[in-house]
Amino acid sequence: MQGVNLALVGMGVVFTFLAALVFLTTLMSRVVARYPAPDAGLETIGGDSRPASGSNSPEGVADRQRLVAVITAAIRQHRGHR
Amino acid sequence: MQGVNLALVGMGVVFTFLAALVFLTTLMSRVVARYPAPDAGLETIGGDSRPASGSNSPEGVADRQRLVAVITAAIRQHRGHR
Amino acid sequence: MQGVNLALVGMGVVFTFLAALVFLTTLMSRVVARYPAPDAGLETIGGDSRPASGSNSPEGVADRQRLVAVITAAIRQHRGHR
Amino acid sequence: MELLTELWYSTGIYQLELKQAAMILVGLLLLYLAISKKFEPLLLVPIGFGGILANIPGVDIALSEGVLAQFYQMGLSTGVFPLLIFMGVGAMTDFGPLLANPRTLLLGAAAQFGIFATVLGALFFTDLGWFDFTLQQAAAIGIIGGADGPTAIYVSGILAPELLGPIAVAAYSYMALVPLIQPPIMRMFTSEDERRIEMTQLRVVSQREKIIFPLLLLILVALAIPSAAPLLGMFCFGNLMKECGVVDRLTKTAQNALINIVTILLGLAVGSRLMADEFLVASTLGILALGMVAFAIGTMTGVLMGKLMNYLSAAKINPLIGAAGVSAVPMAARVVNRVGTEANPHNFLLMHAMGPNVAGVIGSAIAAGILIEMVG
Amino acid sequence: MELLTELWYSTGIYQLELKQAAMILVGLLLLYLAISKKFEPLLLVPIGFGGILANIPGVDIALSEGVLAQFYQMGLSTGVFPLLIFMGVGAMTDFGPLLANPRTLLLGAAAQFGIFATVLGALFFTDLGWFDFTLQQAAAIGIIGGADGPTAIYVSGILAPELLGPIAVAAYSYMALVPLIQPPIMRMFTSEDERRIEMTQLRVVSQREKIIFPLLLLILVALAIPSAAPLLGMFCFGNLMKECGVVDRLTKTAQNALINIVTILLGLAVGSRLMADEFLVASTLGILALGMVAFAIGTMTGVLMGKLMNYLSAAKINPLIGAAGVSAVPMAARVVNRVGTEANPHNFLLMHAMGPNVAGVIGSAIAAGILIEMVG
Amino acid sequence: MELLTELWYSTGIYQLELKQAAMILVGLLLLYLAISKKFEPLLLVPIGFGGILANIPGVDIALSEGVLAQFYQMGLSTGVFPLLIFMGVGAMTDFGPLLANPRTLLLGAAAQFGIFATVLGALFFTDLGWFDFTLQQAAAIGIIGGADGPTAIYVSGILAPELLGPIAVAAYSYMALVPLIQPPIMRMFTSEDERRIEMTQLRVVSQREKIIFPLLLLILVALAIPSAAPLLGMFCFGNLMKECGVVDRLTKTAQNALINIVTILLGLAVGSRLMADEFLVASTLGILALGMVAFAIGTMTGVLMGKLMNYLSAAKINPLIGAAGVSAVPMAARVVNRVGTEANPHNFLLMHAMGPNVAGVIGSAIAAGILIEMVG
Ligand code: NA
Ligand code: NA
Ligand code: NA
Repeated sequence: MQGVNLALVGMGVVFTFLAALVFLTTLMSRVVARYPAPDAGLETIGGDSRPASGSNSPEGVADRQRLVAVITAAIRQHRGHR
Repeated sequence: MQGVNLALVGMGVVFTFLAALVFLTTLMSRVVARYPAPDAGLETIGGDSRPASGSNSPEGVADRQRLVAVITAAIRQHRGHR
Repeated sequence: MQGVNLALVGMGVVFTFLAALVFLTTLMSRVVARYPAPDAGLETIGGDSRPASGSNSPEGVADRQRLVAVITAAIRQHRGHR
Repeated sequence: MELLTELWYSTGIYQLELKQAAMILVGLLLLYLAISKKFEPLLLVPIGFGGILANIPGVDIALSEGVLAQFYQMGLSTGVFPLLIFMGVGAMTDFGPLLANPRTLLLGAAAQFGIFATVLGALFFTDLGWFDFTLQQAAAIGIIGGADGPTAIYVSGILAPELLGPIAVAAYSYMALVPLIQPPIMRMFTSEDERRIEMTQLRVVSQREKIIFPLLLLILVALAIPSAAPLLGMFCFGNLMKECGVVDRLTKTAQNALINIVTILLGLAVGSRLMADEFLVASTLGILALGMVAFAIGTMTGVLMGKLMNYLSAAKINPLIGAAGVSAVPMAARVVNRVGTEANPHNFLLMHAMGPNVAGVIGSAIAAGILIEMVG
Repeated sequence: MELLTELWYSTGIYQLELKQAAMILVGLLLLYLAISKKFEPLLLVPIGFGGILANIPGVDIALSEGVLAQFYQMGLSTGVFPLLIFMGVGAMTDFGPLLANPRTLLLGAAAQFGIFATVLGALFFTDLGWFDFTLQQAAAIGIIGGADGPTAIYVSGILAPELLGPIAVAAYSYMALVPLIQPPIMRMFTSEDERRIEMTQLRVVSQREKIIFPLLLLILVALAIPSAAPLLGMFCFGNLMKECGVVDRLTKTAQNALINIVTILLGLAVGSRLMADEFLVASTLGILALGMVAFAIGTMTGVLMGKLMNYLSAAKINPLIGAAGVSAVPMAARVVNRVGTEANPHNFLLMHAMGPNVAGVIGSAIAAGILIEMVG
Repeated sequence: MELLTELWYSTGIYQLELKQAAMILVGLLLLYLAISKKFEPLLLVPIGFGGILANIPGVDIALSEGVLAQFYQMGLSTGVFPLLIFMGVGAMTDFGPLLANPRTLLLGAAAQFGIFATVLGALFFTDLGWFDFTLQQAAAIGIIGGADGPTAIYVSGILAPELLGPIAVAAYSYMALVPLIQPPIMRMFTSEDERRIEMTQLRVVSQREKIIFPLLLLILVALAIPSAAPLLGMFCFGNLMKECGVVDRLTKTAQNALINIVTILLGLAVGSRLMADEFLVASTLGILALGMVAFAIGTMTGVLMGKLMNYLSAAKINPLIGAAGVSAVPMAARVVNRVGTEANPHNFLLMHAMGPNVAGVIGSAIAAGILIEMVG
């Protein structure tokens, strides 16, 4: 009896909580969309925008991008020369 | 007297233990050699097979090798152009 | 009253201590300058000689310098080719 | 001579009891599964090794002043270790997919039915006289169905520390078995057509949404279910550190050195609960059986909820993604993706399954809070 | 039905008191300042988040066996966390500029007048009957003027643990506000001509001087003011590890994993002192006001000392660098550089300001030692 | 005026006793050896610095609630720090050379005679009335001959905590002196011809052997000498993490952040035992003398065993590698290589010496277990 109560109340609370979270999250996203950030350049895609590890500092990212660009160029050259 | 007992028993146990370990290790190596692993590509040489520090993940290694290859190529080109 | 004492004594001690430190530091620097180190190659400039983070081992530094040289060369080439 | 006799009495081989030998074999089995079969190795290597250490006769490693006993006192009986791991997990979690499609939170709710069904099952077994679980113990066993290691360890540390060993082993083993347990159930409750459903690409999520979400979740938990606040609070803290972008050096440490150190210590401390006297009891079998049932039921209710949402909603929802609601991040989401690709090679459900997957983490932490509140 | 009533009683919304709600808003405000305004985010993100957790009703997070209470017991009531952070700061500090121009140590002394003036101010307010600060509390408040987080936390942990929350918040907030607080004061007490003064380039400093300096400082502290030895000892230890060049792996860990782990735990532990009952009291306003005064006075006396030294010395000294003597490393030195460049675009004062800047760290640790000795 | 007198009484210079001044000089000497002479700097920098801190008069750093006293309580009186370091050492150890030539384990056994001879020596000195060592103290002193820092600290923490300071200093100093202590002894007991012996290249060792070996060792220890299981258990755990290849993130943390953090704390905690009252006693001289003897005897018996094995075995064995059996990893193996190359420029003994070298770690842990069992 105690167990059945626990299960009913428990599932009820879990559902209610997550339903409330759906509502609030949707609301929050709308509010955020209505008042865009001053620096809109930070928008990111649904997937993970930043690697879970590794330096995320702006310089780090820029450095990495530059490195990747350089290496890509080097590879292309390298292939072209063969 | 107590000390002499301690020294005799102590050295006896140390030797016996390590002699047993020699025996069991030799036995273990033979058994392992008899039943080779399904993926025999993992065999490594007597020295250390992996650096003590640094990323050991396969991708990490591959990345590094690729980077080294690219840089080597870049150096070669660079020298050729001078 | 207690507070005024505290403030007077406190500032007095802080000043005395740091003045003593000025004296001893100056003295220390002179003594060090008089007896140069056997390996004088380690002298460094007033600013920070080593980056606060990152590998400081000689190999690490050399590696990094080599990497930078290679990448710089690659960039120069890359620009030249465009 | 007398000295040699005493020495012989001090050996492990003289003092070894059969059940300790059995538990050492269990430890070796866990290591085998972890290393050869890749069963959650990050946890099962330390747990298995700790289990062997805990059963060495004639020396206190897991008892009194032994080093594993100290790790246990330091981090498990206090709850600190699972909470720090939860912080690290938060710092590695991306709520992007969930924010792009918040309704998938409901899938993470449905899958928690496994938890409560298992609590009922444990109490039913007790009624039948097969086992003798208290309400606290039944609740701790149920949380295995949350498919979330730190949550299970945290809850059983509070409600039933005497069962912590078998519960942790069951939780991590079944998480590792997700690729075997889930697919048959997923196929049983979905039609081929449903499994073929392709879902529309997720919308772009802004960084500001990602920063606000953990705070929103924290406030909601604080207002509704405070007993879930330690768990979800630390989780949201880790996530906020990651998303806010101004404390990257702390985030990196939380994701690496800190979580790794705590994982090693927590694993060994959990292993210390695999002492023969505590583990080799009938209830362990009950826990292993019930844990399996919990996973199965959670998978089922998640999929059924997916079907219902697909039926009710305008946008198509592939019911398979409901199975990811049990959590077991990211394994369950990968399983969903694989089963989906089998039915339709153009189906890429991974990102869609990540939403319910992290929702399952939230859901089981909420369920944990309720259980602690109602029976603790 | 009864169960539902009980459940309702267990919610946060039922138990929430107004002052707790207010403190949750304070926590959110701190997070906003840290994330959007970049106010010392490494500390204020954990402190702000910890402040929210500490005010969740119906669950013990910051009290009794709660996780934040455990962090507090572990590291703040023992002094271990601020000392480990000080070690890490030492391992990141370069005494080179100070060694190139040791006289700048006197600027770091002068700026500590802010500390003692504030102690006087707090006692004066008490005499007026506005507040009711004990001598210990006044001393702990004064140390905010040291503009050094770990020192402030260490001292108030010893002298006035009941004020630790507001003192830490004030210390870190005002450090973040240095770019706003200091420039007007700097301009007020210097002429345009003085601000234009260019300083000669610093001499080369040898590695041996850098190795010997922390030991010299340690011995001097040991002989003169032992009560400052725990703080300056750990600081010198970190610096010696960095400069000696033979323990690089320890230095790297002290600069990264160790200081980051301790920062997370210390920030959360400080946050646990933002409980409504402790924070929402009149004295908090007094602390915030006095802390601001302390910063202002320290800046002023530093600049005035700079003027005096410029007047007395043969080599030209730009009095602006005296403002860096409050510490707030490296923010205050950057502010000096910016104000100097405004007056004279060819003026690069950054390196010259780093000397008084780190001297300020030493100066406030010495002041802390005296306060602990005389009123502890 | 009275205030100034009180202030003067509070200075270190007023309170400093001669013996404290002497110990501060000892601390500076250790730092000099560590930094300029590269004597085991990773340990001797923290130990030396901690020793200075422990002897500052008028402030409790190494006593009561002082920070070093807390580190000591936390990690040394519990044994946790040396065990975690041993885990990290295990995670950095490669058993490959030992597995390629398991007979070299016997060299690691022979070199432990230095331990037991030193125990006898300490008891003999006591019989002579020169010193007054108990059996426990004699055993703790003997373990210096194990040439393994964490083992020595662990054992003396259990058997004779009052001698921990001098024992740790002796252990690390003599390890640093291995390049000076060993070569004369090695040359004395070998002929030029023996030193010239070249050894055949080591066979290939499979990953599976490397994974199974730590488990084999653990089980054997558990069955034979349980009291050595905490030390060797943690060592084998670290090694298994490294070799199993599925927990690389834990291995990396055990090899870096974790071992570095613990090294810093352990070094400072050991330094706290260099308090004048404990260190400046006659027995310290005895410990230093006996420790030196222990190293010398261990080197000798290792070399003699090497000669015996070379005589008995079909495959040639260069007796020099026996000297590596004292452990002092990897210094002793490098010394062997250098002495071997002197005699024969084509001789590369490094890999061959690594086998006895790590065998020496196992051997001294076993010896430690026996001592704890028999006199603990
Ligand atoms: Na879950
Ligand atoms: Na300061
Ligand atoms: Na040894």
